[in-house]
Amino acid sequence: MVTVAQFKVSFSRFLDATGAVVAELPPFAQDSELLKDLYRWMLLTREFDTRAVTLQRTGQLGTFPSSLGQEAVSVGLAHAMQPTDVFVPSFREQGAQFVRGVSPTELLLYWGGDERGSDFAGPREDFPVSVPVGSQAAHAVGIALAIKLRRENRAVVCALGDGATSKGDIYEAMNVAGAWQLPLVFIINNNAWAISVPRSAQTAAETLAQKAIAAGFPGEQVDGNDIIAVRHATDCALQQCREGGGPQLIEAITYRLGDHTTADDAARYRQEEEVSSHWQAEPLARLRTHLSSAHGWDRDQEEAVIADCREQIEQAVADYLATPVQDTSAMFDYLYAELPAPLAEQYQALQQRSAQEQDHD
Amino acid sequence: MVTVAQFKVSFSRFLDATGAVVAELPPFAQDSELLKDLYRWMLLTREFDTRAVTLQRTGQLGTFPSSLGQEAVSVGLAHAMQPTDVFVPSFREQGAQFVRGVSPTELLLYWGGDERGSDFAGPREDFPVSVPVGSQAAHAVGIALAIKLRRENRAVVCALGDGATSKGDIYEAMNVAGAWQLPLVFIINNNAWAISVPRSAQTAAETLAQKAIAAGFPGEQVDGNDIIAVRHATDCALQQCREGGGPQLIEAITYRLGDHTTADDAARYRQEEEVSSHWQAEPLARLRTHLSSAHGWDRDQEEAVIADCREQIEQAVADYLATPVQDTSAMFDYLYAELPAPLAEQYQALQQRSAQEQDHD
Amino acid sequence: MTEISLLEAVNLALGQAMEEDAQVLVLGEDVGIDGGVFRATDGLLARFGEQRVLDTPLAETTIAGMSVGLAAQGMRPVAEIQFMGFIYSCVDQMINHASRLRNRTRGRLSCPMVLRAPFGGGIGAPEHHSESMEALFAHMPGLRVVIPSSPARAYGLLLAAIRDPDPVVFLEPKRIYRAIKEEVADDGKALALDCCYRLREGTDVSLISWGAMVMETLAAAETLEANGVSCEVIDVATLNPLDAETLLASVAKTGRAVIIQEAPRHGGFGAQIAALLAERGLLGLRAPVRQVAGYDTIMPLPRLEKSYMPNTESIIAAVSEVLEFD
Amino acid sequence: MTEISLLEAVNLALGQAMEEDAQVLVLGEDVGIDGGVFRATDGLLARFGEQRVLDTPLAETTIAGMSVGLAAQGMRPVAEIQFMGFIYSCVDQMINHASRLRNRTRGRLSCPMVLRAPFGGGIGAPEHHSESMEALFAHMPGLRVVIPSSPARAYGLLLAAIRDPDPVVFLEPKRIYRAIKEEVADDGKALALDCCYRLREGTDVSLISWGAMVMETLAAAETLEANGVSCEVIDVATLNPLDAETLLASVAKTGRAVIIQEAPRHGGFGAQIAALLAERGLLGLRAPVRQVAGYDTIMPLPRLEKSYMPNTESIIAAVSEVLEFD
Ligand SMILES: Cc1ncc(C[n+]2csc(CCOP(=O)(O)OP(=O)(O)O)c2C)c(N)n1
Ligand SMILES: Cc1ncc(C[n+]2csc(CCOP(=O)(O)OP(=O)(O)O)c2C)c(N)n1
Ligand SMILES: [Mg+2]
Ligand SMILES: [Mg+2]
Repeated sequence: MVTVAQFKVSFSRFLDATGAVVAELPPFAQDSELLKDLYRWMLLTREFDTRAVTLQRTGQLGTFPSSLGQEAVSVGLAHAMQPTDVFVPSFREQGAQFVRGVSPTELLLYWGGDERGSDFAGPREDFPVSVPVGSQAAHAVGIALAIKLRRENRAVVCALGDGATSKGDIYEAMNVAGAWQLPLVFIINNNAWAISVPRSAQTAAETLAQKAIAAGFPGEQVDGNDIIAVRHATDCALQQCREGGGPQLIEAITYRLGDHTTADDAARYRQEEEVSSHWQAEPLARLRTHLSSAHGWDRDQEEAVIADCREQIEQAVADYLATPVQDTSAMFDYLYAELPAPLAEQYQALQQRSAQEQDHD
Repeated sequence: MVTVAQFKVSFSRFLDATGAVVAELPPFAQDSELLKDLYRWMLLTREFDTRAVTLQRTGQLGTFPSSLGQEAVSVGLAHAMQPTDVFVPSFREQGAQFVRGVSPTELLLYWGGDERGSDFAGPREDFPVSVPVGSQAAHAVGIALAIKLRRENRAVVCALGDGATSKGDIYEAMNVAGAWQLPLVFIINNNAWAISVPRSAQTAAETLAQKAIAAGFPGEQVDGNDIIAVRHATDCALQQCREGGGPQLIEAITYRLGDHTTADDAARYRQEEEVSSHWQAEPLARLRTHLSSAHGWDRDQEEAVIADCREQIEQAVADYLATPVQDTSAMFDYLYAELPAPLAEQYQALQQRSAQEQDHD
Repeated sequence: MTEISLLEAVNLALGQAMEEDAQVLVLGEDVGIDGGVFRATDGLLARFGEQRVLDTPLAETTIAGMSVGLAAQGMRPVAEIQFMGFIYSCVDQMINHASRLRNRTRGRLSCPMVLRAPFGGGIGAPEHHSESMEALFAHMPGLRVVIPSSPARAYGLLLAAIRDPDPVVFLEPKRIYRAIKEEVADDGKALALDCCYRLREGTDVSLISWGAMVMETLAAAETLEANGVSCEVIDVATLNPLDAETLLASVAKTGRAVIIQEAPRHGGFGAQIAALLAERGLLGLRAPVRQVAGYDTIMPLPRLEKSYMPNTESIIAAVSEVLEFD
Repeated sequence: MTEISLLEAVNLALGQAMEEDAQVLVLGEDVGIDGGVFRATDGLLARFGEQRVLDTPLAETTIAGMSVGLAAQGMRPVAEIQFMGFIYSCVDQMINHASRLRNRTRGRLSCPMVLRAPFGGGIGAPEHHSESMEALFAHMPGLRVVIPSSPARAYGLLLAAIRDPDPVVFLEPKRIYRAIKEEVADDGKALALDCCYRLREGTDVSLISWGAMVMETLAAAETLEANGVSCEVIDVATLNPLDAETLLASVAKTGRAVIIQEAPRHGGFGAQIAALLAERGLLGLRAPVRQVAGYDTIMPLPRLEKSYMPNTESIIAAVSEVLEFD
């Protein structure tokens, strides 16, 4: 019996749960402005999530998946990307989407039930939210393949949840990405739960990072509540990709502090104590502590940025609520590049029906 | 950065390509009769494959996938199983199927285009051939789950090809098997090719054994042309399973010496030299050499067993060719447990049509 | 006997089936402690334990495929797919294996499994959560496709589906999961499969529907009755095999048919019923067949959802049209 | 100009499309050095190189899904699925993504991909290699479903499919891959999509078919002509969107329709055409619509395959039946 292959999975963290620096910081983390920018994006995301949940509770938004507690993963990964890179999200990456340039209004429109919310004015090549869990990974492969075939100096980041790692789609896509050494970073936002199913029930694998071993490329773990760790790992992975090093996998360990979505009641399946213990490790307080101790962050700055984020969100909410519903014909306007003749009749019927219904109103 | 998980993949072999013993043999390999039995099954499989290809070439059989060169994997894995275990094959495991008690006549019927070939008289619980690559792994999970839920002392063996490891279905099933610690052994019959796609193009993974790491259970490599290694690894894996040790993965490295199927022409995509070099490592000669040097195997015994296998195959061929075509009504007889009333009309129409066509003949 | 909803009836039938047959087990995502995202399996874990109520990893292909394996072993898996929008990963297993295991082994192995999924629109659900793709499964020989449209039929048909020795795709109209309540006896009585249910007798026109659209159809029939139009309403209930005789008899009597489905029109299951009438009921037709159906476009997100769905008005309009012929 | 087979026409169109547009690439299992198991991509690797002809790992879901990603990037992937029996792993990507990428992003992203697959029976292929499940895709809004039935139509329709800005499922009747040869100009001329092709004019009955059954239908028409029955033969060719007008006009003229498909009857695409006639062509029908179709059972293995397939005799019998009405 000889050993023919060996693998290991490493874990990294720079700030521990108390905000103390526990490893030598990467260069970008010396930059106060950058760290404050990270903080601001996380705060914006949290304010957005809070507001979105309220909107849903008051009947002004559809089912919504808050990312409460996971802001560091989402913001960190996107902050490491270049504008020309392409982001392929799951459905709980609003933080990343904001950093990428998707507007809060757009996301409210989307979760409010309006397709225009996926017509991002900013990152035109980014994919919209992927509701069928795991199905987005293959898209990321296709985009990365296009980039590679065209010899462009860009890369793709694909986000997925811990539950998604059980889908064959994810493995298949990772395997192809490995076989073809595509410029593609997979980031597992491991928030410990897939609705009511805990991470431990999802797989016998000790880490999710080791999923990459099956696909023939490296996987690593980071503390997903430490935004410096997330951003640094993504930085390095993207650089590897750009240098032709092939795909990389990052498992960012965080925790879903909220319900799965507004349609969920997590109290049915997890203990309040578990949740409160994880509040001790949440990412905003952690970075704030570090900012206070190392970058002169004070109460005034804190209050100013909170006010600023709230204002931005309120403006977005106002814009969202003021957006009139699309014309019903929009149902057909984007089905094909041009409406095929055989559908003209239905199109007319729809318009007629809409006209009648408007008359009745 | 701390290391949080480590893995390794080992490789084992007892007989090298020349038939020399290179590691301490497991106990069963001291048993002359057992080794001769293994040899006989491999020979039978080879004779069958040869004959089946001839039948196809002469229009007496459908498309057929020879297992030439892979007999040790197939025979070895099944030989380690208990009759009460359940085998879930791919489509190129005739050796295993024979050992399990499927008759050559049945397999000829199947590949000759007659469903009765999957109505095995012998292993009633074994699954039939799986043509959609990789789809069988989930069945194996279900069977193993039934076994586990019923606390039975048996296990399941699921065979798949190297190409199949790229299918998400396989990973998904492995992951569930791992999560639930099912009594299930996956055996990858790595014959180096998936039609025209070489193993190296299928994945960046250095070994296929490491696919198990993603699913959280052990994977190992064996020399698939060394039937002692295959049988031993399967023995151990099955024992682990029976003791509640959860699933195991074995990658058996062999080589497809023939075309993919009778419909394929491998000369289009691989070099004759590659094939001939692999003839040096093929499993029958290897075991024969060992039998000769260590177990007094001689020419008489060799000729006798060849004659015996040929006779058995010829009898099977004769039985196959003599089997009348099913009544056309068979098309409906097994569709549901009972023919639903709404289908009665079609059933009658079919019988009428058949009667008419018979009249015309 | 209290009145229960369709959802509660599903839960009741599952409990009854598990009680009466130890081989029945329930599996799927979040079916355990959470009781299913709609609560269809609520309480089953507490009642039957972890050996019979299995929370699976997030893996639809394997959920379907392992059900085939379980069923081949004589168990009776009832698998839940959380929403029909995620059932497509099961298509391969259903068409290539579940539907044909008995046939391809000439009866040696069989596949008594049920694949349950909520389907359809009308509840303002997120993207990919509101489609109606029953026609895909109705075209797969060897499967049964069953859709209840009332609590009582949910109970009786689900029991029948679980007891049936062959694979059944059981689609639940989630829009009416809680919309209607009626008394349902937990008497273990299954309803017949391969059978359409006549919900209302009438003489002027046959309204043929299934799933959530049955409620709209009944409402339309009510209104039409008030206007002197006598509607016969039929709940198709079992899409495959299909009880053609009941449909043909009804249309032979009324001479007019309006078929109502939520799914896109093109190649939908409504077309199968219209085809049946064109082939075997033509001579009795006094007017063209009319289909009221979803548009041949992507199900819109909630803000436009209502404009997509057929409703009472569109049914009444279609009935008026077919009544113009004489 | 030499005569070429349908298979060669597919190959010719692929070459032409790759020549004219650098964004076109071919991907799939064994499409490279092997040229595809049927040789549809033969020679393309040598001609266009590894950057444009990609042998993929054995992963149908990803083949479809990465095509969506490639297409969103403005490339024009033409993906081959080796046999239709293995296309079901693509269903999720096709229905949940490919068909709606443009719609769900309000035109920001689009999906100009083609998914090719050989389908249908009659060549004595192994299990799972002979089914005809075109109806599944025809019911998915946002896709185009195209089926050629001659070398010339294969060439023109495949070119059209590749140039089309939206996703197309292109199903090739493998039974007639090599059965017919005809002259096809490699002139880069695409045929119209959303268009049925009238192959033969006639006055007594409309025979409507697609795929390999078109050959049987033409043969039946020939025989019937000799017996004084004038048949109009229409190749549907594009199942979605469907050119209803051509079909309706033909049946309005002949008053009789026989629809011929190889797929199982129940919920098949033939039902959609019969439904069309029942809804919009009823008043012109002088006889019930007849479908000649596969049985509603699993496609048998080769030894019984012939008894399953509709053939010239069954078409002629159906035509005789509809002619009895007057
Ligand atoms: C293929 C698929 N199956 C099921 C669902 C329903 N569902 C939505 S989210 C979810 C859990 C996802 O868990 P994870 O990947 O960990 O992401 P998280 O929700 O934690 O962000 C499930 C089961 C879905 N959207 N898609
Ligand atoms: C899902 C699926 N895709 C494609 C095919 C066509 N096909 C048959 S065998 C094969 C290659 C299989 O390779 P491997 O798993 O290595 O098994 P081997 O043929 O070498 O025994 C392919 C692509 C299939 N049968 N099923
Ligand atoms: Mg999660
Ligand atoms: Mg192989």
